[in-house]
Amino acid sequence: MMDSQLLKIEKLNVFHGSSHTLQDIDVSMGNKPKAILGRNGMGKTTLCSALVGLTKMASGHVFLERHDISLFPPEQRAKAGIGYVPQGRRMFRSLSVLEHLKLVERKNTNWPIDRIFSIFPRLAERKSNMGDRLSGGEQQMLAISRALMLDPKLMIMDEPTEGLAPTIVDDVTELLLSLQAEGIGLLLVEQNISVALEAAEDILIMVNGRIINEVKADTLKDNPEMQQEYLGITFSD
Amino acid sequence: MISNFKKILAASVIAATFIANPVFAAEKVKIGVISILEGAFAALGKDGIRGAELAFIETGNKAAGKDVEIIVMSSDASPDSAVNAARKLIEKDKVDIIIGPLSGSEGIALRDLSKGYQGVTFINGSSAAQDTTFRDGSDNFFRFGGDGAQWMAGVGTYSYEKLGYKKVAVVAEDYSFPYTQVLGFMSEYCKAGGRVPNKFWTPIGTKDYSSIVYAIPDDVDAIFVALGGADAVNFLTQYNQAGGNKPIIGGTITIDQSILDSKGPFKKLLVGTPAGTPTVSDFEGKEWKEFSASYAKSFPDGLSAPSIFAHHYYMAGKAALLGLEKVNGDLSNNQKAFRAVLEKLEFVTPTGGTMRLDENRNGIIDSFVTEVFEREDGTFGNRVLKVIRNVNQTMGHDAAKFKALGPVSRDNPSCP
Amino acid sequence: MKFFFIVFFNGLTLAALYFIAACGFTLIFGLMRTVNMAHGALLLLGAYVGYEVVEITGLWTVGIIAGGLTSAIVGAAIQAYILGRYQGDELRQTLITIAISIIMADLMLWAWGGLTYQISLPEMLLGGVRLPILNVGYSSVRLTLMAMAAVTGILLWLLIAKTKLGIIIRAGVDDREMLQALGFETKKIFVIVFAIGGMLTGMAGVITGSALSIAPGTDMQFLLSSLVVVIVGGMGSIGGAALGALLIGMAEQYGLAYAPTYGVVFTFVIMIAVLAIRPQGLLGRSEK
Amino acid sequence: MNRFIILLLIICSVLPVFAADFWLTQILSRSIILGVMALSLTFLTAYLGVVSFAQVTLAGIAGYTIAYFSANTAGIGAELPWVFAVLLALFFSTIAGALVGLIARQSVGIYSIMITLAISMAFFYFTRQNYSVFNGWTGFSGISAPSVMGLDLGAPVVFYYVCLFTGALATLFVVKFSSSPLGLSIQGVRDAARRVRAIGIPTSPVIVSAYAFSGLIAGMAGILNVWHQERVSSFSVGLGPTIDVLIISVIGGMRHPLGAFIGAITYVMIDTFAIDLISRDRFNTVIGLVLLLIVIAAPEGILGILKSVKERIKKIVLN
Amino acid sequence: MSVTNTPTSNDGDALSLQGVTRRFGSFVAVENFNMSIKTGERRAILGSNGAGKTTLFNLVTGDLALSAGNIKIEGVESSKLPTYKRIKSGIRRTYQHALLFDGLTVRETLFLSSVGIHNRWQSFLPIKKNNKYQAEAEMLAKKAGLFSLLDALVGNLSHGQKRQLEIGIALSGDPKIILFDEPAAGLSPAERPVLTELLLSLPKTISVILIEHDMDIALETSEIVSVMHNGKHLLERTPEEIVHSDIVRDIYVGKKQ
Repeated sequence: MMDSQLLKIEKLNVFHGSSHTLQDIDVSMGNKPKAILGRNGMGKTTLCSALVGLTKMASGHVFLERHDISLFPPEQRAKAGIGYVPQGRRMFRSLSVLEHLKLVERKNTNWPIDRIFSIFPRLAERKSNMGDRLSGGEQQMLAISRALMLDPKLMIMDEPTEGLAPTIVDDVTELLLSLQAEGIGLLLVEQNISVALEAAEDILIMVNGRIINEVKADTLKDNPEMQQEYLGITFSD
Repeated sequence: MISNFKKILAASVIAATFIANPVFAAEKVKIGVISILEGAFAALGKDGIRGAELAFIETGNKAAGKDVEIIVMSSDASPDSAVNAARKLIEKDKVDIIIGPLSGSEGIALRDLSKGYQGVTFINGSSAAQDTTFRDGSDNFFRFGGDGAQWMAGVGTYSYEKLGYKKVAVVAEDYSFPYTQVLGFMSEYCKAGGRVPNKFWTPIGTKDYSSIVYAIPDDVDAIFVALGGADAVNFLTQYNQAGGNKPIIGGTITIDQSILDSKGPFKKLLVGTPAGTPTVSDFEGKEWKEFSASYAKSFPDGLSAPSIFAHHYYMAGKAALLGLEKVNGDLSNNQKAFRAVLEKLEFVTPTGGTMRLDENRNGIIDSFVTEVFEREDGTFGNRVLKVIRNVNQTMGHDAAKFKALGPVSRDNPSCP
Repeated sequence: MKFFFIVFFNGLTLAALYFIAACGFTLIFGLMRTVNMAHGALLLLGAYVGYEVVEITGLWTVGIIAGGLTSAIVGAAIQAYILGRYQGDELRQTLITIAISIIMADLMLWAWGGLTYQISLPEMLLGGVRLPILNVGYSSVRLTLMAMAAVTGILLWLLIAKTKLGIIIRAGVDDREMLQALGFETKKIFVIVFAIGGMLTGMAGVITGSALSIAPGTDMQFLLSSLVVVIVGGMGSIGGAALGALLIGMAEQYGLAYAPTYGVVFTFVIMIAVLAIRPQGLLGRSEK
Repeated sequence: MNRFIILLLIICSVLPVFAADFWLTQILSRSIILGVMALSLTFLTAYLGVVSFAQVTLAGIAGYTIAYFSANTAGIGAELPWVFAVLLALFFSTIAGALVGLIARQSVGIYSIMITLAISMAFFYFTRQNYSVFNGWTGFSGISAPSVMGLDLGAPVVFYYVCLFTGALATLFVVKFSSSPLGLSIQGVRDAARRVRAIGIPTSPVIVSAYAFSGLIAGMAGILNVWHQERVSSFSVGLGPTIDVLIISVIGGMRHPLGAFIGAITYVMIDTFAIDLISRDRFNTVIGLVLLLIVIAAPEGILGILKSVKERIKKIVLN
Repeated sequence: MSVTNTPTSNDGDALSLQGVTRRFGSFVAVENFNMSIKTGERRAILGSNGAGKTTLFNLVTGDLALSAGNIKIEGVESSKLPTYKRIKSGIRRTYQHALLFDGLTVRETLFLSSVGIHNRWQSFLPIKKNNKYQAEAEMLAKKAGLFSLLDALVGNLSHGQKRQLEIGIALSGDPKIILFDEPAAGLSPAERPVLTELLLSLPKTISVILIEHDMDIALETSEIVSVMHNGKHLLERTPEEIVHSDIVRDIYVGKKQ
């Protein structure tokens, strides 16, 4: 059965100066989460940035629910339903936790501040802390909340577990799974293979600005050679 | 878009070349006028231009049967810009005579420049630094008017004897023209027996004088204020607001029409202020009445009476035209005849006196002690208290002794 | 000694005026990193319009609103139609605003001539009062300046610290891209900020024209003073602007009182000293 | 490019045959002088990556030195043989440049603009208020270019060649200096200051020497300027000339030393002839509009326009 | 988690770190880090993104100041020395995101690093041809495989070529220790063996510390592996041990399924 089409990327190209950072990216996804894996420097973050409109696309198209949003500036893409959790979390350092939430608060959102606080009691405790005075895990919760409150149809998350302690990584993974239950699409960029394998069913492998393969999570999980080849990870059990 | 712009630029340059180099040179005399048309002094400069134009309007732009062409250049109060303007007038526009400039340092700069251009005659506009003609003068630089010291003639004596001020504090801008004005005031005042315990030299463009206001000692009888434009407005307002109640004695530009026509309430503070000036807005003389009527008719957008700048540029223009008339337009031989005529030229000024030059080519002038008053229509002007005729550059002192006092400065003269 | 305290008071009141004049400038720089060299021209424009309106209506408050609105509209138009396209290109924006300030100054000279203007104050602010203790007369309008500066500072602080717009502005200062990615149209926000900055600047112009006077050249004077104040204090910080204004106001008045010859040089020496040691200004945050 | 520059020099050398004194002195010589001044800024911007508002100040320091040590009408200073005066002037402007660099070494971007602006304003007000050395508001006048073995350097044609020579020399200096180890270090600091330190080069001395070198170039212009104007005063180091030099650099283009001269001649033409073309009262509006237009339409300056025109022609020819 | 294998400082070490700590506000990026590198040692540092590896390099080279601890390079106490002086002790590095002079050519870049390291950068006279630093620049270009691109503008190089140039710079002068910060990031699979080759070919007089995500390269080129987590030096193991280590697997790629 065909998935309803949430995101479709067609022949997306991005250049940085003379280097061809993203080359003819084609991705199509429905409500089932997808993860992009790849080594450092392969263009994963650039892809996220191009999808939310912060990096200029040289050519190609991006469709969200079959609407072409390629020419939209970032703010319109956000309004069209793309939520963004950037790499490094990018907190506003002069805003408190509460102000972060107030910034994006709207009437009739599925995610009012009360609900956010009930999911993340930690944030409620820290609501007057400044954005840069939070632990990595707290920042991540806030970054996710900030994106959630916009009622996104699709969340683009760039390395949400980067630099987090293992127990927190588990929490975040839980959260990613619960997003799916809320009917929010998820495009996840990860270094952490196990998080990616757990949160997503389909894995896109990115090498040198190209998507070179799309595999099922289970296939990759059981295939150390593939891990080794694409991701440079060598472990023997 | 870009190439269009280039075309326009190129066309402009070509056009400029043609405009500036007329193909057929007619028999006409070219006169350049330099005045300040930008920045803080623009209002004064504009009135200077009106004055010069008035002189030419009177003769229908003709002298000795020849057409007179006027070319105006703007400076920005800096000596550098005055020199550039003059060079362009001389070398590009090939003018025969230059009228201007407006301010003191520009005057000294043009005096120095004039030495290198023997084929051009310079007639000073309204600049009034003493040294322009008094020290190291130039043969082809003429001033049909006085310097800032001459303009203060009579005020020192009047203040001491008539008003009975024994001690006066000075507040003046910190450059050569106010130095000269203070010299003019003090040379008489100190001689009469008055004392000047404090001189406050403030940088030009000072906005907030409040600390000066409070530094003025309580035991002085009056304050001599030689500030121009916005500086005068600011000082007087702040002095009044701080409850200051000493009488004011004004420098020439402090009570000039350009200030009296300013917009705002502060002018009332000036009523009754005595001052020294060669230009009295409401002078009760036949010549002045004609002059100001003609000014008002020609320039409906002008000031309510000709300012000191209009007056002096007018006299410069008039001197040039009269001189040309006398030599029948002959400017040959490096304008030798023309200059000889100028040196001996005498004419009746708008204030009814006779303008003539001393051996330094500086005017021997009539100066006035005036006071500011409110006219019936609510505008302000000044009127004569005392007339001092025939003031020369040494203010009646022996020339050698006067020169020996040295150039004016912050500390010269002094009588604490 | 008494004189020393009076000068202190003068420094305080002058600082109040400098602070009011610099608020719009620092606000615009703070969010947009735009060094608005047309700041002085906007101030002068507000003052001239304020003068005309006060002459017609006789109401000072109406004049101040009219002056503020005019500069707000002109400022917003400059940002919307010219500057907005070059966001992030600091040098180009600086040059564009220099060009605009040259044009505006010349057009204002055309419209209002070169004479000095003073805006009539309301009756209650005219004249002076006697200060207790020091026992000298002091101008009412200067005392009011301090209140105005306090009100301006507090309102601006409230705007930035307590309102949604303030949150958006601060977020924009921290990370403009992220703000966009959260659905905010920063272009529009920048126009609003420029309008608010212009409004403050125009109102400051009317206040300046009433407390002192205005004439061609006032634009450059207040551009320079605002630059110095904001740079010394730290660009984009309200507290910094207040501190900078205080330092510069004091330096100028003590300089004028005790060393008038080089008083104005002090101001710039302070600025050089501060920048050499703390390039971002006293309370400024360093750019990453 | 080299062939082009030689051609340009040849054209410039034969110009006196055709041009009237006014064009030589007021347009060409003045353009070259302003061009060298702008070159000192272009050098800093192109190679160190900072914008300095202090270049006019540095030129002014050389100018004041010449005035102080030459015959003048201010009656201040001591007359020295002109060679010494020139050497002293260059020495002082270079040292002053180093000082500016020392103060501004930590500042980049908008902050370097501001700190150099503060320095230039402090110097401006100082010269205006100080009479013992700078003769205050009025400054020095009556300074003339020296005579060398009976040849008056101030005569229009001779002075033009002096300017042309100096302009060529300054350009040569910049080109040669930029490829020296120190010049490369300066460009290194522009591109990646951290990397410069990571190859064993401390950045502060590099920045300071860049400013010092710009002081030397500005000083060359400052000397010529005094001989050209025959005067120097506080106005010569004020905000007006400072902004003019910035405008010249920008409209010319900052990518290549020639940009400074192209900008200068454009500026001088507009400055001299705008008043003939447009209502005298509004020529500042015209200057402002032209600046606005160039800044908006040609981010790389006139040099950038020329380059794109050249490329377009190339394309047409190739097709 | 405790710090294992606290090294004893030894003056023969090429590099010794003791109690190295760096805080950013309340965040501790590198915490009480101890490590010593013997001359000629090949060491890899593994750790997830954000573990503090690059910060550690920045502390060693002086790009960042220490909050606490001390650093000896080739026996020279260097904790307070500026970067350019540490370079004189023989330490070199590459940067994770190529930090190069985009406006210079390859030749100029390598020439500059050569004169910089030999402390001959002060000259303002144009460079003579056949100058010995020019010769070194050409030699470095050869080593880095960029000889054919000597006169290309650095800004126009491809990502891989920039990486090569980074290595060329690191080889200038007489390096004793080279810190490689993710040299393989962004390299194509074809380029990776070349890099491995180059790392292996370095003479044994040079000590190497390598941050690398690509475990192939890391394990192939190193003799010893340090694992870093949350700013701490977690453990030191041989490559073989690492491959079999559950802890490492957990923190590096996440928990085992």
